[in-house]
Amino acid sequence: MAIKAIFSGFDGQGVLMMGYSLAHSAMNQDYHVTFFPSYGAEVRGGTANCTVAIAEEKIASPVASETDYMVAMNAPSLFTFQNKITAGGVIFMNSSIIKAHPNRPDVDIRRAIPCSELAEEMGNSRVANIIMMGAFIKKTGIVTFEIYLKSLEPILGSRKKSAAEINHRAFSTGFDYLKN
Amino acid sequence: MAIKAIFSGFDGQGVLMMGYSLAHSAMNQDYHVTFFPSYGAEVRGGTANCTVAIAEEKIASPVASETDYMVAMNAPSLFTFQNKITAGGVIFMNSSIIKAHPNRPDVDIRRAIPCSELAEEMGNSRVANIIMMGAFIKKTGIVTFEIYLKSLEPILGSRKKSAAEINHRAFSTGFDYLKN
Amino acid sequence: MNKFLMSGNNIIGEAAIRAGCRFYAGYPITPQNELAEYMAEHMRNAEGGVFIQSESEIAAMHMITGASAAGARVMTSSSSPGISLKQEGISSLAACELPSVIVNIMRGGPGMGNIRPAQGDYFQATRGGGHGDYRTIVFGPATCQELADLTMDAFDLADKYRTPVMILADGMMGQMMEPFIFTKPQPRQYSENFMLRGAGDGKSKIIRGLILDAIDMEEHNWKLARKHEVIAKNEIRYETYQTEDAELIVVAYGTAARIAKGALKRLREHNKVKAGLFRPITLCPFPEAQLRSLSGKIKDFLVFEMSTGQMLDDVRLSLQGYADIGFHGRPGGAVPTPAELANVIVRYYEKKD
Amino acid sequence: MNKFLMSGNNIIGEAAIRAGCRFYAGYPITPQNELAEYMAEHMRNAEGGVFIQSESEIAAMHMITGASAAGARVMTSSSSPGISLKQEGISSLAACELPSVIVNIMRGGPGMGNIRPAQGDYFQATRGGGHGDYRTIVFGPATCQELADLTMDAFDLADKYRTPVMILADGMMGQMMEPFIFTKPQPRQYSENFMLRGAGDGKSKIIRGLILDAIDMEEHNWKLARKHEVIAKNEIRYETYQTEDAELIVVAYGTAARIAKGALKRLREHNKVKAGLFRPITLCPFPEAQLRSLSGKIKDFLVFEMSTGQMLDDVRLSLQGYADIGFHGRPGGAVPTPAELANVIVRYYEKKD
Amino acid sequence: MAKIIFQRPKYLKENVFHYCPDCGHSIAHRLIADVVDEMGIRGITIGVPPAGCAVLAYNYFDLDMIEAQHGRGPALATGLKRTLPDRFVFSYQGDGDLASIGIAESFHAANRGENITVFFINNAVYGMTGGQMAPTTMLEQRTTTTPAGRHKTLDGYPVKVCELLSPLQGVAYAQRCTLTSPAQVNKTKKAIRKDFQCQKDALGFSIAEILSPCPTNWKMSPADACKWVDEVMNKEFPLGGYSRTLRQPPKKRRRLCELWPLKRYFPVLTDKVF
Amino acid sequence: MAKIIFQRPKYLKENVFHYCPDCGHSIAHRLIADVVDEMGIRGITIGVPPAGCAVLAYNYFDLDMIEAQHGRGPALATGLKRTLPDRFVFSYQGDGDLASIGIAESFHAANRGENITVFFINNAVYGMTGGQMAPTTMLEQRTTTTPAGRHKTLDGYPVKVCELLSPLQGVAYAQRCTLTSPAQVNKTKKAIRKDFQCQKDALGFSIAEILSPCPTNWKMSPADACKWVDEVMNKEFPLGGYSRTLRQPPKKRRRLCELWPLKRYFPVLTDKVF
Amino acid sequence: MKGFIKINKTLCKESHFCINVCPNSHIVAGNEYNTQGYRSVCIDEAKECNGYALCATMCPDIAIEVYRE
Amino acid sequence: MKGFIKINKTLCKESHFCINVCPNSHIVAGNEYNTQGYRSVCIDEAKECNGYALCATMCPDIAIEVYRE
Ligand SMILES: Cc1ncc(C[n+]2csc(CCOP(=O)(O)OP(=O)(O)O)c2C)c(N)n1
Ligand SMILES: Cc1ncc(C[n+]2csc(CCOP(=O)(O)OP(=O)(O)O)c2C)c(N)n1
Ligand code: SF4
Ligand code: SF4
Ligand code: SF4
Ligand code: SF4
Repeated sequence: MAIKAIFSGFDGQGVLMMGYSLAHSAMNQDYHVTFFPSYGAEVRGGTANCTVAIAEEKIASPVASETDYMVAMNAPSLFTFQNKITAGGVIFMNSSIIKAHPNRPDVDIRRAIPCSELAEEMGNSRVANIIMMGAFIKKTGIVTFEIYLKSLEPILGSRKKSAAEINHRAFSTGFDYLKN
Repeated sequence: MAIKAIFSGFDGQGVLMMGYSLAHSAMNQDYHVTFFPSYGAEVRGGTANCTVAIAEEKIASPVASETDYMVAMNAPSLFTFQNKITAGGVIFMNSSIIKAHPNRPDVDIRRAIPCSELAEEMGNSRVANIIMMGAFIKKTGIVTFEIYLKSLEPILGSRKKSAAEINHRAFSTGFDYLKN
Repeated sequence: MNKFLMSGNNIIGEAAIRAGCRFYAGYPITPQNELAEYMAEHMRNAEGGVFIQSESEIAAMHMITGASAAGARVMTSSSSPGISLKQEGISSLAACELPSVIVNIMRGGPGMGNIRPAQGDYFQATRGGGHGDYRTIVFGPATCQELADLTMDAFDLADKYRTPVMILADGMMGQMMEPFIFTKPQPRQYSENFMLRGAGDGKSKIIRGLILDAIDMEEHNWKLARKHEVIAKNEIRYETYQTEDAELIVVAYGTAARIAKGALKRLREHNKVKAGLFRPITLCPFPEAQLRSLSGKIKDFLVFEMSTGQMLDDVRLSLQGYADIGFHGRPGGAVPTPAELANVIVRYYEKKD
Repeated sequence: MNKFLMSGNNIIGEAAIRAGCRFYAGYPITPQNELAEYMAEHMRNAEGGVFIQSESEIAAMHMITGASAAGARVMTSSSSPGISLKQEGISSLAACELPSVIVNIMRGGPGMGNIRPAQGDYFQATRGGGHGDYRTIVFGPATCQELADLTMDAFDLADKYRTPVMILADGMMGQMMEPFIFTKPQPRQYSENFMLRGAGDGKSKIIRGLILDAIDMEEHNWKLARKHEVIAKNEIRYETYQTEDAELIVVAYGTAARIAKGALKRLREHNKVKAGLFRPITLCPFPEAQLRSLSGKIKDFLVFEMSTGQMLDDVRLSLQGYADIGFHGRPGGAVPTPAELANVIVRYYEKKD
Repeated sequence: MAKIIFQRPKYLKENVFHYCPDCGHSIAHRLIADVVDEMGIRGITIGVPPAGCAVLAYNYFDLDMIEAQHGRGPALATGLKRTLPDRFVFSYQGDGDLASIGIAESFHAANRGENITVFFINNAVYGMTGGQMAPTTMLEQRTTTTPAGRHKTLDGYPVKVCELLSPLQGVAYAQRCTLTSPAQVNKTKKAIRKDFQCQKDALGFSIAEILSPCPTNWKMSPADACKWVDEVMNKEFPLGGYSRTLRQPPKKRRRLCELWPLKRYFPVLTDKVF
Repeated sequence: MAKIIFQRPKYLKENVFHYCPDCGHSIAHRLIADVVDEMGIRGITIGVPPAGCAVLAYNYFDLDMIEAQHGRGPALATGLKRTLPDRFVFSYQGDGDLASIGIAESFHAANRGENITVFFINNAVYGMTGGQMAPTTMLEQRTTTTPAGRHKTLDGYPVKVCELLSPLQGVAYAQRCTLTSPAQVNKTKKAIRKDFQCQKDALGFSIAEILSPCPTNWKMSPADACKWVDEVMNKEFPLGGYSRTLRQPPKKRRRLCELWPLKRYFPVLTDKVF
Repeated sequence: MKGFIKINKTLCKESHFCINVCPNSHIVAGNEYNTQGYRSVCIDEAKECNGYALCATMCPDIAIEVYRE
Repeated sequence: MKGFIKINKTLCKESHFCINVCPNSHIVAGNEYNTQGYRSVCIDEAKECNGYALCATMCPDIAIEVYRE
């Protein structure tokens, strides 16, 4: 297995955390993995993004190319990155914010998850990204439900117990949102 | 002909001017010539010196090596440079200040000119260097009496007429001081 | 041993502290900010640890000079434009023979340039961008594991040879994360006699680069030159990959070498060109002999740099006409994919015969 | 034409003013002080002339950047440590393609070093001591006449190629005097479109080195590289001396070349070795092809530098193993006499066969 | 028939600001462009953007502009102004740029009384590089390089640029202002105009220090950021001005221009302008 | 039996000063060496000579010393002091060194309140390099780079270092003194002692600005040079002091040391000293 | 005095300064994301505008034009 | 109070400060050049010294040692 995934959205939608949590859990599942964030002036008041590569063998380049999965948390990111997806790749869209549609017929499978709304419903808009991760893990099955959640804890570390539950619930919400 | 001469003394005894005036007059007599002064921290409160090289053909290195003539306006310079003189070279000493004797038997000709005293007698201690130049030119005959004095004017330029005379007299004094 | 997943910049910071670095001075610049920030967060918690955000790269340089003379293990870091400003200081550190570690997380140049990964500072790092005759040790790490290991070694070699050591990485190495482990650093083991801590009742000591006498200065220059030769004898590091049966050798370092490896893998998989990789790890001294030895059986070399061609000089100096040398450069922050590079290699190889 | 007898530093100053230089900013440092002082004395009397003793070498660098952008012919000067401080600015001038002349009157290094003549900054000058991929034109004058001529040409080439030009001399060239004449400088003749003088009613202009997009930046890098190739095609200068019948070629520049010439003369006089001299005048671009062409019939080359061996790299790159190359270096401010060097040459020559 | 009373300044390009919401740079840009228009000096004004969030200022100002390396704006502006003494030259700088790496260039340009203007955006933090401590950072303020808050004995004290420069005889005008209310915005605009007026009268160095919110790196909402400027920054950096105009009547100082008889030196160029 | 009441300080080496006759550096060296002896801190004092005529100071002071590049003394001293907080560290600097190329390092070391001492020799000229204009050169004063005299609009104004630094909260003590009479020499010695006392009490940055003759580059006789200091320089640079000691009681500031538990960090080293 | 404003919704970055300074609450928060990803403010026609231009004066992104009758 | 001084003539650089400050003109100009090339000052035994050490305090080159009975 060797996959690449892009996570993209506004600064503050926690996209870097999404990528890092995936990379971290993949590491714990003994994969080779690289994580490469956007940085510097690029992010100034704009969109943030990161690329995660996961494979059984050493990874040459951590930058996005021939990406298999893309998570778009807002419209601009969708437009920016949709053309980096390989044919047959998967796009996960935050459908609560993105009304537009990708212009990639060849990316046949696409997943629209209204994670912002779902988060609002949970009464905590900040967990939209974790809900999305639930859906992402469910669909891609790169790592197991358990390993991902275990890896999440040290990352969100400092926060108190209750937070862990919230994240657990958020993740499950996303995980269950996707039938099959 | 290819000669090198070192002029050395305290800061303020006008040694650089001695060398420059020689170089300048040699140039006017269509020789190749180089002038190389001591510079920087070396001169800080110490002795100043310069090297003049004169030849019929291009001069490779302007620095002092195998020097034919040396003009020592004070004792320290004598000690510093006497060993750079080639066998058969000539040392001109300001005997009003230098009581010591060179330790160079092989430098058989040596000239002691009491130029400081001579200058005092002329009532102008500042021209000791020009008196010495008079003796120097007389002995070495590198350039003619006239050409030297002509070259002197533009150098001392700005100063007023009277000064020119003083220099003329000073130079003659030194020139005449050396019999043969 | 348990694995970590940290950004290159943070790895350098943590490795330095574990290696006993207790004085860091630096000034913000992208893409190395995370390193300064890591030091800000952790240095003051380390016993005797000092972190200073200096007023400028220049001040940082001279702060570590003082701290190094006082006996601390010191580090500063910056990116290309900031490193240019440090050149006088680096020259002075080399002249005074003070152990120190300088990190350059290169970005696109020249001038203000941009903040993307690039390798345009190779000449500056290996030829002494500063004035006078001196060289520093320069490491070119290519993985997060190497960032951790070489950072620790840098402090050891800096002490061993009383010299500045530069870690030359780029924005990608500084920003990316990769699992790695921290090995145990060496304890400090070399003479502390040069350090200034007050003369006590003893003889007072001087550290200086000013040597007014030309002959003494010349001797000092040759001493530094000899030192560099000793380093070249003892400390050369490099990696070869698939060179045994290779018909073509790609020479690359750092990020470029990562990409090259990826490209070579592909070429083998689609069994196209049989190519191998020579990767210098010590960029200065450069593994001349080791590279030349390859030119015995292999006659085709392709140098790949994220620059218009700088290490190329060292490769040409190493091979001295014993082999053909091609070049592919991507300066100014452009990072090709392994696939792109693979095509370049194929084209180069086919053109050749 | 009437002869002058001036110190090298003053010659550069006067030649610059005659060439239309109207903006000089600099900071004192031995052995180039007389140049700054000459400008202080005469620049403000020239129409439109500006002299500023800047607060530092760095400030001087950026002052000339502004003045160059505004359309003045600009110059700054310093000596080794001060030139190290200018590296960021030089890199930026090259990136922004601003015409400018930078004078380095080299002294003994590294670090504070001393104030004697030395050639330890060759790498810095020719490899871009600054960050990123760029090169500047570098002249290595060896006589007072050349100081006058090359200074004037420097301004012309700076305009022609929109690039910084460096005059690389040493304390001896800066301090010594030698008769010479001033030739008539070229009038300014190249496009002024890049200059900023206020947009008037027209389109506003930008001068910048920041190019965030990697592909644009890559193109800019290649543009600068191509420019340098054009320069290498058109502007190479060098001198050969007694090479026709030579059995050994000494390669040297600047002061070292003067001494070498003296040594060769002696050797011919005492008809010892039949040796010739190859003297690069443009140190960057280096006269590669011209030097290599000599290796057709002559197989022995001896490089002489007042350093531990820097131009040596360019000679080795030029000859690419076609000939044997020896080296004699006198770093740190030591200046051998022609006689001493002559002995070295003889010894080297005899050892060889 | 309605007439427009407020619109985009004539000499701002159409580009959308890349600045964050509520960034002081945005308003400062608008005010400068307005004043340049009102004074009719667009054709003879040259701007020097810094390394900093405003590095791309030339994407917005429709003026001749040349980028300065980090901290060197005043030196570069000196070069421009001395060569073109009848042009208006301003250097636009952040607090890290002006008071940290560039303190020498700022101080000496001011001390020489260079006839230039500096627009100084004081946002108590390094914006561009992601929120490190600036010389103007408040004591105890948390930044990415002062995670425990700025410690006075370890990190030093906030640098007061106007207080530092205004005693210098070369400084004609120094004013500290802010952007937190319409009234303050208009005051700031007046200061900017005064700056350019000083240049026109060749009075010497002029500077406007603009206390400016950086909500992104302060991690505050725009509203809170303004509040923080008013309630915290103003205490350390009192608003107000220092003017030396009267002490140095224009006539004496205008000689500065005569020293470089520009029109004769660049015949082509001055006509091109008007 | 006669007893000696004045002799060469214990911690000056035997070397003859390379300074010119009447150079202020000579007296300053003697005074510093005396104070170091009187305070018994020779074994725990580290000095930082500058690029300048005092570049060879280590040939005279019998103390551990490390040369600083031109202008960087305060940065280098910062590195020393932060690493060895229980040592006495002084940076010895000329006016070009401190106020021109080194103004940033001087200003920020002072602003950080680094617990170091700067001995600042103000001789209104660049000595070492042969008499160019210094930041402290008087208006109209002729130097090799101001042959027509320093022009205020072209060359700027004399920089007043004590006035510049003393307002900074990091500065514990700043004193301007001179060497033109036995009384003044003794005052200067007191100031030097006070400087070191500040360091002992960890009060922060301390500086003694010593107006000092440079007869060589002023082209004056020693006597005239002293006269010029008294009659011309004193006008521009009034003698006097600024002390902030009371506002910052030692106890609070001494924490500076505790932050680096040195004895534990270098066990070998502190015993070596006493 | 009567006036009206035009809001360029693509420029608005949701700082809400205009809302805070408008004496008549003529401007209200919006919930449509613009291409920049901000929810531009809108005009509440119910409230009137006296054309003081306070909103425009405070608007960092020059998203508001103000007209007077 | 009575005292006496010793002058190290090799150190003296002829600044004549000592002469200027000595209340009793105990020190006078000399005319022998020392190795440094200066004419060191000398003591005028005719005049006495009260050991104030004013000369030594002013001497840049530490050429004077002062003793008291
Ligand atoms: C020589 C150099 N050092 C460092 C940098 C990185 N850098 C760019 S902008 C900046 C400071 C930005 O802060 P500030 O000056 O306060 O402006 P702001 O972004 O806050 O408006 C820094 C450190 C650089 N570009 N060049
Ligand atoms: C980077 C650098 N620039 C310039 C110099 C040359 N330089 C040495 S000392 C000095 C200034 C000396 O003047 P000052 O600091 O006033 O000390 P003084 O000699 O008067 O005591 C200069 C410009 C240098 N050594 N290094
Ligand atoms: S980071 Fe701060 S200064 Fe930079 S654009 Fe954003 S708000 Fe403005
Ligand atoms: S030049 Fe001036 S400062 Fe330097 S030693 Fe001589 S008198 Fe002292
Ligand atoms: S002030 Fe401007 S940017 Fe802010 S909300 Fe109102 S219209 Fe939008
Ligand atoms: S003061 Fe000292 S140096 Fe000066 S004349 Fe007297 S003894 Fe000599």
